[in-house]
Amino acid sequence: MTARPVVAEDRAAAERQAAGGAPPPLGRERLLELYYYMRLTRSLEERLTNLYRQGKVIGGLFRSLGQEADSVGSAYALDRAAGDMLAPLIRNLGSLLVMGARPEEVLRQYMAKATGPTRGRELNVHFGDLGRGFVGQISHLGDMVPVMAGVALTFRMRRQGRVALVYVGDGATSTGAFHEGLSLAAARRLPLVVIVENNGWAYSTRLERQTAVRGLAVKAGAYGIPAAREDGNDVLAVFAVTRAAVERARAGGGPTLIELLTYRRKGHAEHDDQHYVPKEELARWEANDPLERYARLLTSRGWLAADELAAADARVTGELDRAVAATEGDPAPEPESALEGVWASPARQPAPWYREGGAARG
Amino acid sequence: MTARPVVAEDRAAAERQAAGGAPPPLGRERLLELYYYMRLTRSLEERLTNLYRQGKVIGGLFRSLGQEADSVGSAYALDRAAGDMLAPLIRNLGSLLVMGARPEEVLRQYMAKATGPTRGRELNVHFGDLGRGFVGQISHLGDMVPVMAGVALTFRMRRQGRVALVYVGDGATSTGAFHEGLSLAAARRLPLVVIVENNGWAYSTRLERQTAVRGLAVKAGAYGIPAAREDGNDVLAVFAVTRAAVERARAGGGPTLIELLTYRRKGHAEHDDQHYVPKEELARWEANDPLERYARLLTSRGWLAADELAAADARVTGELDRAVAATEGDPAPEPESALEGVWASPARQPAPWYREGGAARG
Amino acid sequence: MAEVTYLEALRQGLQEEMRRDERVFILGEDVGHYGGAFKVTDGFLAEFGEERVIDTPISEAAIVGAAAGAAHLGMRPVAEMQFIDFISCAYDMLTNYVATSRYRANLPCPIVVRGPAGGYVRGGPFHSQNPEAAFLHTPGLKIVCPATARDAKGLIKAAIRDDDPVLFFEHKYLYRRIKEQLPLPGDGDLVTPIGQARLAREGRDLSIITYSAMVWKALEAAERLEREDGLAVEVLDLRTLLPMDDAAITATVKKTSRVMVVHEDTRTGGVAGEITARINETAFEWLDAPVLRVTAADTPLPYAPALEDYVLPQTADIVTVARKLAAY
Amino acid sequence: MAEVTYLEALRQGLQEEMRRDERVFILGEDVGHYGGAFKVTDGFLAEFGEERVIDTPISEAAIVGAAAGAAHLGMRPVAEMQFIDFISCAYDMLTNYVATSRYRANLPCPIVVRGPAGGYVRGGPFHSQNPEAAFLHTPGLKIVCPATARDAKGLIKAAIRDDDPVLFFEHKYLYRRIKEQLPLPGDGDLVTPIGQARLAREGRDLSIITYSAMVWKALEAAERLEREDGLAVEVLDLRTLLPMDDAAITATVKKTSRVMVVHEDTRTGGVAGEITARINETAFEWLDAPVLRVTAADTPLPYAPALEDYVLPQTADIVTVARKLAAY
Ligand SMILES: Cc1ncc(C[n+]2csc(CCOP(=O)(O)OP(=O)(O)O)c2C)c(N)n1
Ligand SMILES: Cc1ncc(C[n+]2csc(CCOP(=O)(O)OP(=O)(O)O)c2C)c(N)n1
Ligand SMILES: [Mg+2]
Ligand SMILES: [Mg+2]
Repeated sequence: MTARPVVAEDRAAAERQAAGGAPPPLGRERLLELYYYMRLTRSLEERLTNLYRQGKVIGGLFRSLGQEADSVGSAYALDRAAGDMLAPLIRNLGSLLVMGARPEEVLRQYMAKATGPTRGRELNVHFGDLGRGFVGQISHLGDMVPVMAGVALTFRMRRQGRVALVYVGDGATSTGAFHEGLSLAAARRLPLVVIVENNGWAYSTRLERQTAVRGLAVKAGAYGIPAAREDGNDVLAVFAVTRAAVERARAGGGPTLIELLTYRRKGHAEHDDQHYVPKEELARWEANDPLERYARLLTSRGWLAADELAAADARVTGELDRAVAATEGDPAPEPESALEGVWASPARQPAPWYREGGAARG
Repeated sequence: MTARPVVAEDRAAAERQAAGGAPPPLGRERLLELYYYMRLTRSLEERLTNLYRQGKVIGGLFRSLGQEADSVGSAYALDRAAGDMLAPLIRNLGSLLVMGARPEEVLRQYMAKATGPTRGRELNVHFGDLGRGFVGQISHLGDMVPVMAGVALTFRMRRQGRVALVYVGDGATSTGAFHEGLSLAAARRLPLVVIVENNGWAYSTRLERQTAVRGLAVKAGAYGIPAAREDGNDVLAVFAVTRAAVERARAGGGPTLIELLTYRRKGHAEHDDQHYVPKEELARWEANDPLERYARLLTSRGWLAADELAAADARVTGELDRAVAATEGDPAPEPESALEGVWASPARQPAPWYREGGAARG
Repeated sequence: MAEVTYLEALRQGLQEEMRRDERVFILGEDVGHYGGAFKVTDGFLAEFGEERVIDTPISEAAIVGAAAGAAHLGMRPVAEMQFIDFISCAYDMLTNYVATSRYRANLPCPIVVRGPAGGYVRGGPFHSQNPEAAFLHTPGLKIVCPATARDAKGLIKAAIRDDDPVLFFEHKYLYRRIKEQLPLPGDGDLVTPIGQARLAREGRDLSIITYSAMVWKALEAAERLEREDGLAVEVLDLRTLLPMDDAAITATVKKTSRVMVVHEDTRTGGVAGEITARINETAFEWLDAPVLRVTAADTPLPYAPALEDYVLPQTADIVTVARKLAAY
Repeated sequence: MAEVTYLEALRQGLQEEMRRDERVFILGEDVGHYGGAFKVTDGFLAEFGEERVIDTPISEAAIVGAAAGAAHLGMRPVAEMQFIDFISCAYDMLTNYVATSRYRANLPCPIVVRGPAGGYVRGGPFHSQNPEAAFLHTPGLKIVCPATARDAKGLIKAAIRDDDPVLFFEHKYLYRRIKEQLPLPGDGDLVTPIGQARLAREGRDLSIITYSAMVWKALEAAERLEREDGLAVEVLDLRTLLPMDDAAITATVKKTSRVMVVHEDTRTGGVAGEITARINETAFEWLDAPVLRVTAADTPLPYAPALEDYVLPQTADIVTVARKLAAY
């Protein structure tokens, strides 16, 4: 597939729908909250880009520019009060924020601060908090699918009516772990929602070089579970399609695979100049920006006023100003803290004898 | 699924077709050859069972009773002269025989003889011969799919017009290796035919506990490749469906997934008493014996005479008498031969110093 | 007290923990309706039901991954590998996801992954493996290898209660060959602490450090050496490989000053190397002889009895090496 | 002659082999259109075409398995792991299928699996691993870890020509930091034999046995020890870990009688254990001191610079241990 035709259609459909004068699908407050999270995601990443250029972000920086609707809309469909949980990927900053991760945590994490959620041990959005309902991912693609199947299995064993959600990229659907995890979840009808973010690329590899299928929703058929395919740049559509799958899972209907069509507008990571991406393709997707689309929809339908959005923007700016100010000067972790917590017991590794009396330098 | 309904239908269809008075789909010689291989497979396994009871088969014994049509018919669809290749599974003795493996080799292998194809290193049908077009499998289910994708890739790179075929059980379709291998083959349209032998069970686990899908042919959709589903106990149908897939692959049409419906009439291995299998199910499938069905078809249609089949039976008996006699007394491998050929270079491992002057005993 | 096999002891341990703690559940291939390829969980489905004894698809990565997800939420999953050789299919999940989860994300991951390991049973290269060395190298995992019926029971119970992920390698040659008098189920709580070696036999002339099935070969060799050479051989059964009981290792080295390490696994890169390095670092001055190894030869494990017996370590090998060590 | 980086040397080696032998082809994630995450195969697609430079789906097991199938038929596949950390996903395929194929089925399997390993680059726990110890334990594989630009080129060429499967672990810290004068491409055939260590520095007072990026830290330490302590330190760069160059190891032990092993990988179960055991077995009587190890601490590798630097071995550690050894 080239990303264009499908999304163009979907977009047209969304705009037709908008023009139809339908009443707001969610209350004003929640419409605004969705907007707020999308804006927060984008602006936080922009701050991170600045910090990256200043050398304050230590490792790589992964952007979700243009995918904010997909992350925010899907996570927003979970019932946090009920204890639903998700496992994000590298580009699901928006999902984490919806689940309650704070910009300070993300900033500290990227800057490898002692005060960050992993105390400098892991990078970027690789962190979790069971209390708030998100599980820390690892880099190995696909592995979170079996793990979240286990989370869903536990929900079911305990008859808790909770739902687990996991993200995979188009690229990661080729992994064995994705297959094994989804296969297990489907065989046992576990309350698991799998979001396949089809953003057209896996690093530099286009979808059509990864697979012979045109869209990824068809993969659901191999597991005997329902599928959906949705415009990932339409936050309300993402919300609706995910909410339906979440409620089906909660009701005992088993897993759903949802393909969200979106686009990775930056390189794989900040160092990647995307020379392999056709300029027109980028331009087309820039014109389909999910945040702008949503703002336009909200104001053109009269669901929210422009100054309400501006106020949300200002709120984000203020929060991020404070968050950056509050974290930039935080301390790096103490070297010897690296020895703690490999096992529950023993709780601490002994320091190498040749390090006694302090860390080696150089 | 329970194995009954589908196969009953298929069987009825096959018999309808037979009754239609169609001319023989293959020449008499090849019809007889198919019969010969099925009989050879069954009788060889019966000999192995005897040897197993006498303690001469060292490890486990895996039977393909009732699945001979599936193995023989599918392998027979390859063009050996063109250099087509296959990778068998534990229950594909019939496929190996079709490719030219000799009963002596199989007997020596099961009895761990020095004269066997792996010189006592590997068990049962775990052996290969590139010259005759079969690749030695390992136990880890699914792994042969990527390997045969690589074989198919090579055929394509060399523009050789050769085709690779690989078997997986219903159980093995859950493995990550199956998914990754098929996904790669499909993405590159490699000349690979995947035979899924749905024999109702993976060890003690019924298909419906392994997966939420009713049949396994639907899995092809996930890879964007064509599928077929066939009565695995009808050797001519198996031949025809495989031949079509092989020729599509040869013509550049990429992989096909073929689900063959059959049934494992013995336990997983000889030690397994199948207590978990409903007796009626076994009886039903006994009545659907592929060898008897084929014999009935051949004679009732007048394609071959009963005495021609009896002659083939006698040929098999004679060959197996000679094969057993020729191999039973073969020597066990020399202990120190275990040290050879781990690497091409060094070609031999040094003996442990404490073994110099001979093998340790006790 | 009653005489039970290694396998029965293991069964009892699992069963007692499942009765004691409803967070404990079992998943794996054919563990339910069949009761496991070796019948370790025979009857469990009837007692505990389908929710706690789960027959999974053939997918080791998913089995381990799902166990991890459940463990995060406070469950105590016990995953069976039908043969331990198939743990290789979950290698990524175990070393990258499971082993690191506490360290990198403060996520407890108290799972047990257990299954039949080891050779001497004509199982060929893929039903005889000893995978401990592949995981010894992974901080965050624990590795347990019981040699006795008592420890099979005591260690499986400890493993299930442990807050860390434990790989539990049973030896299939021992399943039905080893018997021991053990308290009746419910009669006391037999728990073997993880991380502690056991002195299987005391001696002052030389030490054999070993674990799993090799403990029995070492004991056999020790008896022969006593009978034929008048040597008093100490046998240390490590029981846990990770974390390793350095104190027990150092103590036996200091006591005998002559040490050999015996394991069934292949030689190069095997566990004996690590033990040798630790002895070098902590008790070099006590050594009167080099630390010597008796191990499998460096080959895949062949199937034919003559080959398998040649590749695997035998009692006679231990005797030969012990004599050399004693004479050093 | 021209000055080339470690990465450029590797590129040249691959390129020369692809030009020399059309059976050589490359497969992996983003190796074609992107030229590889580190640009090792940049420009290869244009020169060799889509059939010989294959962008695969994200599926390490399939990449390695397909390479094996092609190798059986006489091809010479070179599979890239985008980061070597992802080789764990192909662990089963490598240890069970690839490593055993010659032994069990007389099937040659001459593949190369290569990729960037190692830390010191703030890559965190999943982009910094050193997986050699996980495979050292697998008879049938070869393991190569070049430290210099010359050997990056010479060993990749040898690996491709080798009739056995070779794991080729490049060190990403060295990619652009190490430069060396090498003959121009086409100007002679630079091939480094597999299985032979290299004396990176001669000395008579003590020996550092090491490989990959640690060679450079060892050399740095050696210079400092010469300058500050007047010690003549020998540095042995193993280059190949499997099969190991026992002759070179024994020779340096006999020469200096004081030995340390340095590796970047974690300590327990690491390669140093094996080396220590071999030295014990072959040259114990030559030792004047215990074999000591400098390695990473036993933790997943953390991301923050202060943590990473603390966990990984540093030049100062090597100096400290060398002094202890010299004074022993
Ligand atoms: C098992 C595995 N192999 C390789 C990688 C290296 N890698 C990281 S991201 C990536 C591309 C992912 O593409 P996709 O799944 O589409 O996610 P996207 O980046 O587009 O969100 C690759 C190959 C990895 N992380 N894990
Ligand atoms: C990766 C892996 N896991 C587990 C096993 C153990 N095992 C051997 S055969 C088998 C059942 C296979 O069922 P299926 O694929 O349907 O083949 P069948 O025996 O029915 O022909 C299992 C679980 C294995 N060989 N490989
Ligand atoms: Mg993508
Ligand atoms: Mg089956």
